[in-house]
Amino acid sequence: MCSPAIPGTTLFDGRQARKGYALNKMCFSFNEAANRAAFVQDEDAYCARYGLTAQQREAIRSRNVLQLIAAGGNAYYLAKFAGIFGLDMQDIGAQQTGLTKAEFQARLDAYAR
Amino acid sequence: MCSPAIPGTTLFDGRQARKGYALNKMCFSFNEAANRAAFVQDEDAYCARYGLTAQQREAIRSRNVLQLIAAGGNAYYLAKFAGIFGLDMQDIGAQQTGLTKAEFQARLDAYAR
Amino acid sequence: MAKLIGGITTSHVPAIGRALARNSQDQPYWKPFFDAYLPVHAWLEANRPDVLVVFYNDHGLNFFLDKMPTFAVGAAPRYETGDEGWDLPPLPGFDGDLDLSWHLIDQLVARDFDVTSCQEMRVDHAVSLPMAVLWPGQVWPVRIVPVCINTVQFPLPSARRCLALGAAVGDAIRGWKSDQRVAVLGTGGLSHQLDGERAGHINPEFDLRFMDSLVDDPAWAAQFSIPELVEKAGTQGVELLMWLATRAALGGPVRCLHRNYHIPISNTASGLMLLEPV
Amino acid sequence: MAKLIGGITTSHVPAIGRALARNSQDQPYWKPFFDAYLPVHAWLEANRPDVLVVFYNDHGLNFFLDKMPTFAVGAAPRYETGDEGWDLPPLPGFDGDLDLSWHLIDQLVARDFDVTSCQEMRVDHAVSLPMAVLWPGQVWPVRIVPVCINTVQFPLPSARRCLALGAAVGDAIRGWKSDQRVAVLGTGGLSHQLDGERAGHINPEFDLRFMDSLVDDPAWAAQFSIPELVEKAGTQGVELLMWLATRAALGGPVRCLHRNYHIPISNTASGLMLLEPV
Ligand SMILES: [Fe+3]
Ligand SMILES: [Fe+3]
Repeated sequence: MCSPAIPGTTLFDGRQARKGYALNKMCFSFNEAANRAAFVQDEDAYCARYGLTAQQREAIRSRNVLQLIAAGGNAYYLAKFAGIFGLDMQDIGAQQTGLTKAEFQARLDAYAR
Repeated sequence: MCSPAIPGTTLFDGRQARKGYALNKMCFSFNEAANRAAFVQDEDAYCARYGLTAQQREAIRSRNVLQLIAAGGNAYYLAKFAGIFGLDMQDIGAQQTGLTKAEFQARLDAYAR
Repeated sequence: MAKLIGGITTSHVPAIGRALARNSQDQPYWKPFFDAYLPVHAWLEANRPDVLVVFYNDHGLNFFLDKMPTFAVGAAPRYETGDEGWDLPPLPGFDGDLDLSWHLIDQLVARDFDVTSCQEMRVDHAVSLPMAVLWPGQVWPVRIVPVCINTVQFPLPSARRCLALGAAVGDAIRGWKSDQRVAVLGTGGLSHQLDGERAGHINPEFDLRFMDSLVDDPAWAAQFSIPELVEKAGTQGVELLMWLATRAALGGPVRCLHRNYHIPISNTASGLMLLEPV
Repeated sequence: MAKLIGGITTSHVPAIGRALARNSQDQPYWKPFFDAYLPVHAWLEANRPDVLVVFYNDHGLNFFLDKMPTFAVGAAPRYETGDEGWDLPPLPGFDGDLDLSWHLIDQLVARDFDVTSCQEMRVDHAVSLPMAVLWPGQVWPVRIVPVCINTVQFPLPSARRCLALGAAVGDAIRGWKSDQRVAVLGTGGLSHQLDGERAGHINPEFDLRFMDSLVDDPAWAAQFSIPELVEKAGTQGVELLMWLATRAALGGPVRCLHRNYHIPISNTASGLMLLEPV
């Protein structure tokens, strides 16, 4: 699929999907509370069960959203991973943009008229 | 959906699907050998787990294909139920047409030229 | 014949769920958002739909990448919700309308829409939160038929295709042999982006132009490809496809009875429109 | 560009699986059936496709009524089989071709086919048995991309729509930037009916006319509605939709290199055609 590059933006196309399948499948499993608890209890075992790649495993370990996206993660599934840590969308936005949460919130507020 | 009636034929449309969901879901589960074994071991418990209607339960009990279709069963899923008893398509054809298996086979052979 | 009485388009941000769970509706951050729905409450009270057809996008509750439909139509007697990973109390589920579900599926397939029919289905915040904002008591006086449009896995259906889907759904509703009053609800957007270095992107000019277009020129957004829509509205802003399908279902000219645009709710430009066929 | 070298259409009766498991290929009942494939073996040997796009219908292994796609396209690295309830040894699975899968999905959605993409998928006897008949050693020298057309849950896509799908798949294959040799395989039919008092229905006149039409007049069958096709060919005979999509993928004129028609295999009129674009 040939898409024009949009700065700071990854379209979740077939190329990304192929890369990220195991990671996204694990994150999809976090819909269920029991699976979230199992992840928290033994992160290594849980990741091994889904056969994450080394890159995916490292991105999960670092809780780094940009790395997770680079490893094929899809925003909708990653949101369930973030939920385990009680992060909201401003936490995640701040992390990806290198801002503090207050700075990120201020950037959003600035759009208001 | 308005379909012209075809004698001796049921189109598996929305009306049939609504009627047959529990029955078809149970038959779909027979894709797995463990589920077939569980059915054989305790048919009542297995049917109860899928919430069959009384009509569906009775049709399963009688192993009667026409009754199973009347109860909303779909041929593709019912084939997995028939598999439990080692029935082939000539057994099933014979049962539905009121023929012996040999008679049914002869009817098929008669189409050959 | 059934009557298609109107359409509502609204955002569906997960943060609304936290606000509901924490009873934050009257806090300064949330009050303008919730108050914007009061005129829609009055309209619903006066016009009493029996069934809602809900255009929404699943965010990974009911569908995974193993089976990702472009268009999915619910045909379940009941649609439950889930906590979606966020430890929030799930909202009450919804009763379906099987007659309308199958009528839609029959009509859509007859018109060359290759839908996935779903006789067992959970719906996520994109259905439950707008419903809870429309009926704060969370006792639903309507049955629903969910119609899910893929915004997860590219390629997405084009804006033009979503307009065509909406138009076909509208025709099917108006041709439904029933005395029921039907409304359409479309949830998603407006501009926002959750992922990537561009996270936090919002585009008010585009959103306001888009809202205008829905009244007078509903095909306006169809001039843009999906990547162009993402460039303008953000990776999740592309959920505006739900608004397009909803508008198209209403058919010819519409009257806009109410609209609201508010920034930000979470990372999102929150929008609301109430449209009635003229 | 990739080369679309030809198309094979064949029946896919489960009884073939029992015959394989019991090594019955040389018994009088089965020998004429298996021998009919010898010219196709020779063609495959001479023409060596790298990838097969397989039009088939799932019989309730990978899809259930909870999520029933009209058209599904595989995008999995591997497709395993199952015993489908019949206690037969499962045949070896198949390697996918992800480049072609995604190319097809991108092109189909761009042309308004609302496909369901399947990144994890099992394939049933409708894929595995034709493959085992084409390559009796069950070592597959090709990768596959399965394209599943719904024949389980009515409404089914019309014959006309399946022709359009096939044509779009053919265009996409011919436009694939690759040096691979691609063939199309369509499995199902011909006339048969497993269920109801009309079980055992076979319609040789219709089947033979249909096979003729695939060579010279591929749209012939599209004059019939789905219920009309069921009336003529039987409830499962409607699987001939796979043959239509396969033929349409080949595009313009074709040459028929081989055909066979044999009654009965199990309850089915078994058919086979080998077609090459002229
Ligand atoms: Fe959303
Ligand atoms: Fe079949």
